[in-house]
Amino acid sequence: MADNMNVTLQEKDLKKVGVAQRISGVFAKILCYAFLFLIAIIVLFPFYWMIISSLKTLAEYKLPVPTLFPKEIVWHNYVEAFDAANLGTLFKNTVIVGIVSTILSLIITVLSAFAFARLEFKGKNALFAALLATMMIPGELFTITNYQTVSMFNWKDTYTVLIVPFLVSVFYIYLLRQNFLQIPNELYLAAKVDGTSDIKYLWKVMIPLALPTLISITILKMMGAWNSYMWPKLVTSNPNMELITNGLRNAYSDVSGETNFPVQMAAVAIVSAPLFLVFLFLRKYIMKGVSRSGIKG
Amino acid sequence: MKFRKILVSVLLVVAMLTSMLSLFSCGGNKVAPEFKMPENGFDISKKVTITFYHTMGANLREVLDAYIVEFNKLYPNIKIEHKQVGGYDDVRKTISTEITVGDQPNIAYCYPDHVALYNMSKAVQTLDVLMNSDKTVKDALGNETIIGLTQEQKDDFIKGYYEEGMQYGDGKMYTLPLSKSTEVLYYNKTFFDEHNLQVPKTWDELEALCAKIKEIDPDCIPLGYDSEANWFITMCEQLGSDYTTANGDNNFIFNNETNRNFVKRFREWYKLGYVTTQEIHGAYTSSLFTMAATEKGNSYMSIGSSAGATHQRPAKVNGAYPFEVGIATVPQMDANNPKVISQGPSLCIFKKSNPQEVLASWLFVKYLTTKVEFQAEFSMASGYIPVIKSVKENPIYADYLNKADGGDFITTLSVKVGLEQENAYYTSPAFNGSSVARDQVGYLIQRCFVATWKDSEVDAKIKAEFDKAVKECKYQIGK
Amino acid sequence: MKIVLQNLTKIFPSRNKKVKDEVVAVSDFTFEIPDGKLIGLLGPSGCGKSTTLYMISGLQKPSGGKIFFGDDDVTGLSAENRGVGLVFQNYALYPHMTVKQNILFPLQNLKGKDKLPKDVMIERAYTAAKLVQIDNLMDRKPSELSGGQQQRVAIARALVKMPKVLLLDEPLSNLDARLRLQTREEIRRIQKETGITTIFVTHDQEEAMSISDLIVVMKLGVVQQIGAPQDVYDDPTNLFVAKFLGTPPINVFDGRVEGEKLYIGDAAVLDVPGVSDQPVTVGIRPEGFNIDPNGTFVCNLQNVEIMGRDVSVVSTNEASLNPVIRSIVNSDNKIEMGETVTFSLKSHKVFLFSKEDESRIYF
Amino acid sequence: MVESKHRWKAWLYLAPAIILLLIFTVWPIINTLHMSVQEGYNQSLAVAGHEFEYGFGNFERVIEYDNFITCLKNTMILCVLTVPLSTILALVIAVCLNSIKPLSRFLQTIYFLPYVTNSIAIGMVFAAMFNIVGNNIGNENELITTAGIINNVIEFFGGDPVNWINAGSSYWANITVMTIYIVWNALPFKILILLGGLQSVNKQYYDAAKVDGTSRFRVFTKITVPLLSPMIAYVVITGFIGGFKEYSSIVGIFGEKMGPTGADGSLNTMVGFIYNAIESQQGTASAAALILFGIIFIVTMINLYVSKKKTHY
Repeated sequence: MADNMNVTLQEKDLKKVGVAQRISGVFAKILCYAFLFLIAIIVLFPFYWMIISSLKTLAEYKLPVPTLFPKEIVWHNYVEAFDAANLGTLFKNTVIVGIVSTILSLIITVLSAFAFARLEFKGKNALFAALLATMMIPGELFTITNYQTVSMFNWKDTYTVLIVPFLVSVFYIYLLRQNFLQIPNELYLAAKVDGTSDIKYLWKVMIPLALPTLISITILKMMGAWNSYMWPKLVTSNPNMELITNGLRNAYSDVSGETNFPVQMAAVAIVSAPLFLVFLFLRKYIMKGVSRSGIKG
Repeated sequence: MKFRKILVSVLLVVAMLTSMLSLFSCGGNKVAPEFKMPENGFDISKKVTITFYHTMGANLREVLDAYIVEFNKLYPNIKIEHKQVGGYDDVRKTISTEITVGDQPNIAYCYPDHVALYNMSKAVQTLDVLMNSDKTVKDALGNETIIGLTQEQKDDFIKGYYEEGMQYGDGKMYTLPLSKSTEVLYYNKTFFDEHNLQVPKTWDELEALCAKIKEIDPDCIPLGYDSEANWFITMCEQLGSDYTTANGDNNFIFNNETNRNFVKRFREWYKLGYVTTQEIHGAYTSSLFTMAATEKGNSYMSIGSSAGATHQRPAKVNGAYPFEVGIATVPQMDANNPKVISQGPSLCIFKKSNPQEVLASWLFVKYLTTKVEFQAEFSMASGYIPVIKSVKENPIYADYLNKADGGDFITTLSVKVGLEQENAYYTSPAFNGSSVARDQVGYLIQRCFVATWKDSEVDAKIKAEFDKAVKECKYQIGK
Repeated sequence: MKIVLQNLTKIFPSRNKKVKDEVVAVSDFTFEIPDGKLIGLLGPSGCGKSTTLYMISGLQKPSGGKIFFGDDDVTGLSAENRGVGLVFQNYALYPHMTVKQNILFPLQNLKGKDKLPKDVMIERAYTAAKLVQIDNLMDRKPSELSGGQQQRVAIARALVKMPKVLLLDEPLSNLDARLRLQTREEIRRIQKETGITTIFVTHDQEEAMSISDLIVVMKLGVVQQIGAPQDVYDDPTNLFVAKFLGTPPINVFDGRVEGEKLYIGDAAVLDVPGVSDQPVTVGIRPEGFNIDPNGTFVCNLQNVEIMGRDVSVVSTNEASLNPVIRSIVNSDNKIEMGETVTFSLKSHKVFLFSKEDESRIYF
Repeated sequence: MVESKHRWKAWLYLAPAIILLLIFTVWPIINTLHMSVQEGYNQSLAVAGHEFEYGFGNFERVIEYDNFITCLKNTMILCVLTVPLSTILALVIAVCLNSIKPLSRFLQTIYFLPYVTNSIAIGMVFAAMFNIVGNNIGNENELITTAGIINNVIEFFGGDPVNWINAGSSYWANITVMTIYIVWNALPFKILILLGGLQSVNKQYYDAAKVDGTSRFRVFTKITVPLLSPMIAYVVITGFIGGFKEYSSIVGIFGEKMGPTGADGSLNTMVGFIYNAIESQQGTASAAALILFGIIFIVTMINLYVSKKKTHY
């Protein structure tokens, strides 16, 4: 075999090969960066637009030829946005609903995922499959019926109605179950041998190991509270019980009922800011959590 | 053991589901009974709370709050809770869902099609028994008045607005108007004066005028018309042709020769570059109207809501408006028998099992719609047209109207024009599907204008579009 | 193809940007690898042997020095242009491809005039597979193979493009003991059959010694000694090499030279002509002991392990730097179980090292 | 496994989830089924005590309706365009991101931003970007007063402005805009998943390929893609499910008339159809929702079947 050795190398001018490969490497890098920056600009443009729009006057916003930078910067839009929409109360509501529903949701999700991942019972797989099937139904169709249900329970205008109906997410149970399944069953058996209770095992072993998924569920849940719009509007008649996104639509109409878009954009910016900040600080956890939960899909 | 556990759990689930089913399905008729006037009329000693859904912005809510205080001086036992529920569509959606569980408010901002929708559930209280009642009530200040409306009060309403409450096909009164707007013709007065142009009173005059303006400025679109649907409906009214009817099996009767002809005519205008509409232009046509005349594609007339007057005013350049805006009644088929659309919210009252609540709601509705000071202040704050004529005699309001001009007080000017054409307001029938018809005729105009057809096939194509619109309307209401 | 390494150096920049703390993985490595030999790069983990291998493969760029394949300077060439075959420690077989597809893969990469017709590729793949005796497993996926079989596939994949150099990174570390013995013979056989210059990396001295033509012992990036396995074993240049090679390991003692005599403890155990007086570290291979009642080296006998042909004598001595002294003697020697055992030493199995720099003191 | 005698424990752990699901998910499903088989079911009439006949009229109504076929077609087209496009784009971005060191983290953060922001404003922004404000587009009286930034860019490079979304725009121009918007929306999640997958791929596969002189393209197609196949299957399946539920992005750009002026409803989707009906014709809406569920179910099954055949290990 040695006689047949690949002889291409000798035929080429070695230096040329070296230079060529370096150039192609650099070229690929440049192309790569150019592409990535282009995408980054495309991704960022709408946010840029949101911010400059929020600083324009209504007249400038409505100009037929949109301006790329406000001629006159109107910071007052932000003050107006905050004052007009009772944002303080809405912030408070959103935070309360977000935190309580996240905690309860985590507990329920962890327990169910544990049952599906580690316990053996009749009909487990059938039940799990049935749950997964419900994920495919357009959720909007539930609204009418759920509205009737909560009205019958007399839950309207309470935090309960904002929290309870959405506590269980089949998707989260699914994510966490997948994550739990990654944890070797030997650990559970070992814990059983040591006489560790299920709850203790969950708390001491499963939860720490599944932390990234739990964090991503937390974030998704918080984001859900932050972005929910239709439901709170439907089930609250007291403006002091609404959530933050509801504040975006209501308060920014001028005399004739026409929306004052710059102020609305300012409100959107105010409302988005906390999510942005949370994301920037917890970026690592969020991205790790979301991606890890995805990989196991 | 095993099987028992499974059995128990299965039984539990079945029990839960059946109990839920029975709970919901026994719901059946959740609608409160028709109101019957109590023997003793309104009881001012019992506390009642009534809720009011509207779409008022912050400045209008201030006006409302101030007058609730006034109202409570008369009826301290009536507590009014009011809430801004987004826009008109949000009000409709919220209430129609709430009706399904009998949770609707007492009073709401409404458009005729909303009432038609609520009426399917028989949830709206007819006002006849209330407004015609001659039972009296003694308020906290000691004045004794009848619960209903006096003939004087009824006559004070602008006729077209008042009749909107009775267009549901059964002759009953369902709503009272609160504040209204209409469509008006905004024109560039400076330009008109400069070129000695006459404000058009009829569509024929308008057509000639457009041709003239095109000669002066070939790069312009002389007229912008914001609402295609309004245009269609108003034309039906002006021509006396069929649009819709609240009665019978076939509600949608707008597919007729007359209507196809005016659509064809306006399509030609569009193709000549005389006119554009909001949807076709891609923005309110006021943006064309307020554009500098030197720019390509500007317009010199705009037909839009009287409530949007400030948007029809050009931005100041060096502290002065570049041109003066004039406002006139929209063009007519017959200038002597004008017809203009009426828009803006009315108030409806929902049935409740407690007649005192209904009575309290009525007293508040009556107060808001007939109180001159409230109507005046609300009009000044909103730029909407008051619904009663006597407002004009209010000295503050008269002062306000006197300020009307085509610059700083353009809103006032639009209100003034709206009040001057008080005899021209018409209303169209309201029924389940009236809003569908409205949407569809708007789309119809858009489609006909934009499409490129051979001259020879235009008639057939327009006919096809009309057929399509009617078919769609029928489908949408489940027929 | 001979391979020449000239002052090869690899420095990894420090991870922490603030603290300058770079790691010298390979330092100033110069060596000429003769054509057609099997070379073992040997050393404890972190000694730079894998880095050296990766530099030869082209996957890592040297910080300094040059690499020649034959007479060609390939330092600037990247891996694909060097024509090397590389077998990874955990084989890196593509899990989604069958054995056949895995072996064919490098051939399918050839472009232009190097491109082979399909039947030639398949023939070559089968030749390579036969060579490593896996031609009956061609349609399996890697997950369906045992560790040893995967190893063979990896070798076949490296060989199929007929590389000038075959590089193996810890080829036996993922195999169990029995397979290891078998596979290393296999590697030897394949290397012999193909005659390809082969370099493999291992931390197991036995493995390296058993099959290599030459071994390179490395420590902390620095080459300690290069030579034929027996030569290195018999003639280590320093204490590290002496300790690293050989099972059982070399016995190490504190000692001193006085008057050209080597003392361990108080006993003069060997004549060391030409060595000046100094304290030394003494290394004695296990087979360097003779049971000799007349000997001078007395140790406390602990245990005697009969191993058939040989006998392993386990004893202790105060001067010993290992916990026990292990000496291997012919089983013909009769050992009487007593308190002590007395040895004489074979001088060519005794190495002296400087206390200062652990370098060899020759005598 | 263990626990066979403590079966009740599992049910105990599941109880909160199951009870809530029964009330807020299962019951609505049953109710939906119930509504769908009552011909012409209408909530408002039902409240007033109206009784409906049982039958499959609602389903017939949905299927026979011309616009439903349009909705189905639009949904399919959008799915078929956006899912592969966004997946491929996300894959390329992820591979690029994975191959660079400096700025990689920074860029990752940027790409993820749309995932954590309130989406209300975004549709408006896209509409503004593609907008044309003018009149009589497409004939001799054409008077464009302004073109959105996209057209400004096209004109800058010497092209003719395209009527993307306004009156008289072509169906495929609309679809192009929708595709861009939906892809933009879908990217963050897909990039994240695929990048995560890439980072968990053993580097030695790439070293091995490099030693063998594999070209970049071949590394991508023969190694990266197959090794990522489980992740790719995941994003494709979720992408299809999301694609079949497409609605709000179209409202974001075209408004509730679901199409450009003069072609209202031309871009309507299945969910849009359901929403149209949900206010006044709950029976029809329920039937349409069940049909949509059926279609999603079948498509997901096909996807799963294909991905089982195509994904490795």
